[in-house]
Amino acid sequence: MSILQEIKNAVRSRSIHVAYVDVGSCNGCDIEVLACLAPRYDIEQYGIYVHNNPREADVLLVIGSVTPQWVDKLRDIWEKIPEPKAAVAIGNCPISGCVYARRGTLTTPPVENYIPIAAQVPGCPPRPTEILSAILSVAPLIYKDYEEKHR
Amino acid sequence: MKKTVDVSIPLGPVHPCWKEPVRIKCETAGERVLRTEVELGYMKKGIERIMRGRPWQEVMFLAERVCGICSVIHNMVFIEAMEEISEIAVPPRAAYLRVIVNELDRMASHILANFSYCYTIEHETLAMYLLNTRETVLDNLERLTGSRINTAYMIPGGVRFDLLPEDAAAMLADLSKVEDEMRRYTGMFETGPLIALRSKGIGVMDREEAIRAHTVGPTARASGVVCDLRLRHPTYRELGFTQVTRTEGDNFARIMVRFQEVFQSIDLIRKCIETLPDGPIRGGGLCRAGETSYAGEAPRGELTYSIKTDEYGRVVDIAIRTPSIMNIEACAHSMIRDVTSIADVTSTFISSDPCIACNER
Amino acid sequence: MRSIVYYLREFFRPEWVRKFFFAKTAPLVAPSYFKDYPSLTGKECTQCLTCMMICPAPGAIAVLHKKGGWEPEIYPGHCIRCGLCVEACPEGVLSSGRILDVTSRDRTAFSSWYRLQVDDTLCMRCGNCCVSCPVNREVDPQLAGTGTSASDEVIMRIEGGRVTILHEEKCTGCKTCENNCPNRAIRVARMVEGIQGEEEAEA
Amino acid sequence: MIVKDAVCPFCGCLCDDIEVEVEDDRVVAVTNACELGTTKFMGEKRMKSPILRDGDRWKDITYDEAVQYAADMLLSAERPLLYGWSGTHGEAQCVGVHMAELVRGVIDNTSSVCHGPSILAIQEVGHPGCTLGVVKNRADLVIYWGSNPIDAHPRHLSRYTRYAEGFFLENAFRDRKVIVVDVRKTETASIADEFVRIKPGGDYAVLSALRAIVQGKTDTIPRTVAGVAREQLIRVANLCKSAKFGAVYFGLGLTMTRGKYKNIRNAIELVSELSRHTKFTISAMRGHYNVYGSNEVNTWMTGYPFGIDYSRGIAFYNPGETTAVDILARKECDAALIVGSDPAAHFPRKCLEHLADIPVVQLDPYPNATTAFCNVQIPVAVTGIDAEGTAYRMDGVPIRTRKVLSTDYPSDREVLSRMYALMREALER
Repeated sequence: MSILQEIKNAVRSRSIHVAYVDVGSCNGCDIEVLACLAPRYDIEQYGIYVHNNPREADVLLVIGSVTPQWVDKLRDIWEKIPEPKAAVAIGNCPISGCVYARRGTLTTPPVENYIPIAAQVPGCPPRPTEILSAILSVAPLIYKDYEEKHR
Repeated sequence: MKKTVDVSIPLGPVHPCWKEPVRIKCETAGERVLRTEVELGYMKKGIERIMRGRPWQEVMFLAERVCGICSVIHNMVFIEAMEEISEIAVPPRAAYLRVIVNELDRMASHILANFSYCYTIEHETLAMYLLNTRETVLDNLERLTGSRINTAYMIPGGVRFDLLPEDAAAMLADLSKVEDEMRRYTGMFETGPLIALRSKGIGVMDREEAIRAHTVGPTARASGVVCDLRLRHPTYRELGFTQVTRTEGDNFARIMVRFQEVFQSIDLIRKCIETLPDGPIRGGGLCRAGETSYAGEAPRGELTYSIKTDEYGRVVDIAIRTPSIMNIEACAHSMIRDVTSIADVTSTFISSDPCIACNER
Repeated sequence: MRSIVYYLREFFRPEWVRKFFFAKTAPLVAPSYFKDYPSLTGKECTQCLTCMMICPAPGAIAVLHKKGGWEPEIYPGHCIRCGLCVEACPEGVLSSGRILDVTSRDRTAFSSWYRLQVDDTLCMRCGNCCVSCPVNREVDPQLAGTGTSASDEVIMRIEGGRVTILHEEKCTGCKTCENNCPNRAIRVARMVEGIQGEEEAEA
Repeated sequence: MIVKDAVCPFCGCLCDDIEVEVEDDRVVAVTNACELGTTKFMGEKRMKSPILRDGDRWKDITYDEAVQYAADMLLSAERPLLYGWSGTHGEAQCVGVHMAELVRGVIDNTSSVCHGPSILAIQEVGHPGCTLGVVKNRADLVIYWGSNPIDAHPRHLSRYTRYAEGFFLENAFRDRKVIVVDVRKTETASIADEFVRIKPGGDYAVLSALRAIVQGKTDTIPRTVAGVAREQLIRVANLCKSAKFGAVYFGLGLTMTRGKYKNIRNAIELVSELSRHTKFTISAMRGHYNVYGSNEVNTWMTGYPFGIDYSRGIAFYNPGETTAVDILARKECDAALIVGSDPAAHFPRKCLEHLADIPVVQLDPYPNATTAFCNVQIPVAVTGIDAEGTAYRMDGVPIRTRKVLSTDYPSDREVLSRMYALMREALER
C-alpha cells in the first residue's frame, strides 16, 4: 500500500460528512442525532460534520420508516451522494418499521428495499452514544482502501 | 408590464434548517418574499389507522410515536382521555409525578425549539449551550423513567415508576444548575444586538390575527392570547399555575415566551417535589366503552384526542388534533407576509416551532 | 461595542476558560438506570407468554424452545425498549435497567384478561389460528404436527364447521392467531390493568 | 354418529383428518375441515333422479333409461368427447379410459385447462418434487408463486407448510419463511414474510432474473424486473440460497399467464439451479381433489396424462389438438360425456356454443352451469361422502376416500360400468 493510500485512509476516516434524511419517523431518532451535536457527545471531535447536503456527504443517516412520498425521493438522494458513500439506518423504523409495521400502515419498511444499508443502529430511539459508535465503526470499514476495492 | 412575482423558490423537503421534511414554496419579487405556502405530506404514516382496534397498551406507544419531541404529552393526553372514558381515578402521587415528567419534557422541547431558532439565525454558540443544557434535562427524565425519549411512563390509573428520594434530590440539584444556565442564556438572547436584528419586529402577528388563525401554544401566547390549557388541568390548578404572555407577537417574543416557560416549568417541578404526596402510584382500573374528546397543553399548544372505545377498552375510532397544524398555517399566511429575505422565512418558520411528525402522523 | 464587551465577558469567565483548556467529553456509556434491551436473569421461564402478550412492538419478543427449556428472545431492530415485558413477567426472567428493583419494591404489576372473538362471515376455517397458537401447540402436540386436533383441551379448534373457542381462560393474549389470520376474522381483546400491591410495612 | 378420519373431497390437499357428524343420513357437523370442505360435506339440493331434456322442460327418468341414453349417444357418435374426470375417483377414471378406447373417442381431463402446461414443462425438464410430508418436516422456506392457498387450499399452510411442527425443525413456526409472489396482495400475501408483487405477465422475467442472481450474475439485473426492485430480487435469491430446504408451490397464476409452460420450465430450472446450493423442490397446487389422479390413471393406462385421442385405435396425444377446448372450438366432436367437472363455467364462449349444439350427458350430483347444456344429467354419489374411491393428493399420494353416508345414489364407477357393459354388448352384437 502506498503512503498516499495510507494518508487517504487516515484522512477519510477522520473527516466524515454526514447528511441525514427523515423518511417518516416520529422525530425521536431525529433529535437523538441532533443531540449528538451537543457538547456532551460532541460529534465533531471525531471529525464527523453534520451537513444536510447530500451532495457533499459521505454517510447518509436514514431515519424513519419509508412513507409513500419518499419511495422515489430516497433513491434520488442516495444517487446524489458522491462515492465513496454509505448509508446507516438509525433506529428501529428503517430496520423493521418499528410500531408502524402493522396492518393499515402507509409505510413500507425496511429501507433496505430502496438503498443499500451499511450499518444499523437498533433502538427506539437509539442513544446518541450508540449512534456515534455506529458511525465511527462503519466509517473506516468503508473508506479503507476505497480505490483498491473499486478499481 | 410589471411582473409581481419573479420566481417561486421551493425550500425543502430536505433543508439544513428544518430537521423534518417539509416544503415551503416562496413566491419572491427580487429579494422580497411575497407569499409562502406550506406543502405537507412527507411524513404521513397513518398512525390513526394503525391505532384502530388496539388496546391501550399498544395505542399508548403509537401515541408516543406521533411525535418524538413531545412524546410525554401525547402519552398523557391519551391516557387521561382513556381514564375519563373509563372513570379511573389517579392517585395524587401519580398525578404529581405526571406533572414532573410532563414539565421535564416541556423544558426539553422548548430548549430544543430555541436551539433550532438560534441555529437557524446562525448563532451557533448559544445554540450549542442550549443543546447541552437540554442534555441535563433529559438526564433527569432518564433517571425517572429509564429512557430519554419515548418514555412510556404513564398508564391508566397511575404511572410506572416511583420517584426515589435520592433521585428527587439529584433532580433538584440539576434543576438549579439548569436554571442558572438558562438565566445566562436568556440574558444573552435578550440583550444580543445581532439576535435583535434577526428577531425583533420580524414575523409579526398581532392578537386579532392570532385569534383569527386559531394559533395555539407559545405562538399564540407571544401575541397575547390566553390559551394555556394547563389553566384548566386539576393538578396544575392545585399547583397554582399562571400563564406566560407577551404582546409583541414577533419572533423574539415567541422565543422569549419559551424561555420564560422553562423557568415556569422549573418552578412547577420544584413545587411538585416539595409537596409530593405519599401513597400508591397506581390505582388500577380497566378501560371500558365510551367516547370522549380530551385536550391537553402540549409544548406547542393544544393537543386533542377524540377517542371511542369498545367494551374491552380497545380503541374503535380515534382522531388526533395536534397543535402544529394551526401554527404552521398561521405562520405561512400571517407571519411570513412580505418579508425582506428568504433567510427570514426559515427563521420565522422555525420560531413557530413546527413539528411535522405531529402534524402528519 | 456593547456586544464586544458582552462576548469578552462571556469568554473570560473562569469557568469557561477552565473548560476550554481541560475539555473532557463524557465517556460514551449508558447510565445504569437506562432501560436497555431486556437481558436474561437466568431464572426459569415458565412459558406463560406474558411478555409476548404485553409487548407493543410487532415481532420484538418470542418465547423459543431452546436446549434446556423455554427462553424469551429479544429481537433488536424490533424491540422499542419500553420495558413492559420486564415489568409484566411474573417470574422475573428478564431484566432491564433498574425496573426489576423498582417494581419489586413498589409491588407494581400488570394483571390481564383476554377475550377471543371470531367473525364467522370472514373466517375461512383454514386453521391458521388454531395451529399457530402457542398454547394449543403445547396442549396438543398432534395439532402442532399435523394441523389436526382431537383434544378438547385446546383454546380453540375447528369444530362443527366453525372456529369454536373452548377454553378462553387459557388464552395468554399473545395475538399470534390474530397476526396469522389472513382474513382478520379472529380478534383478541386484551384488557390490561396496572396494579400495585399494598405498601410493605416500613422496615 | 361421528365418522372419524374422513377424507375431504374438495381440493388437492385431501385432508384426511375430518370428523363428520351424521344424523338421519345427513351430515350435521364437520370438524377440522375448512370452509370449502365443510360446504361440500354439508351440501344440499342434490338431484333426486336422472333428468332428460324434453323440449324446453326437464323430465325425470330412471337410471336405466339414462344409462341407455348415454350408451346410445356415445355409440352413435363419430368423435365423442369424454371430459372431466378430476372430480371423481380413480376406479371410475379407469372405466372412462376403457370406454374411450371402445368408442374411439377423445378422453381429456380438466388439467388441460389448469395444470396442463405444468405437465408439458415437467415432460421437458423433469419434476424435482416431493411429498407434502417432506415439506412439512424439513422445509424452512416456502414460496407460493401465483397461488392463493388461503382461498383455494385453505389448510395447506396450517397442515403442511407454515405452521405445522416439523420433525427436523426446532421452532418450525418461527424458523419457516414464506414468500408469496403474485400480481396482487392476496390474503396469503398478508401473512407472508416477503411479498413480491410482479406486473401481470412478468413471471418469466422474474424467474430468469432470479436464476441470474443465483448463478452470481447479479450485475446484469436491471433496476426493476417486471415491477420488482433489484434489491428485493437479490434478497429473495439470498433467502432461497440460505434456506436449508425450500419448496416452491405454484398455481395457475404461473401456469396460465403469458409464457404458459415456459414459465414452469423456467421455474423448474430455477429450482435445479438452487439445488446446487441447497435443497429445493417444486410442486403444483392442484385444484380438484383428484385431478392428479386423472393424470396418473391416464398415464398408466394410455401413456399420456391428458388429451388422449383414440380415433386411430391407439392412444394419440397432442396438446392443442386433442384437448377438449380445441376439439370443441373446432366443432369436431358430436357428443360429450362430462364427468365430475363443470366446463360450462370455465370454457370459452366459442366452445360452449358448440357444446349447446351437440348431445351432452353429465354425471354430477348437483345441478350446475353445465346442466343448462345437458340432454341428460345423471346424479351420482359424491366420492368421499356417499361413495368410496381412490384419489391422488396434489403430491401424488393415493388416498382412499371413505364413505360417511349411505344413500341410494349409484357411484360414478357403477354408472360408468353399466354404460360400458351396455356399449360392449351392443358392439359385440
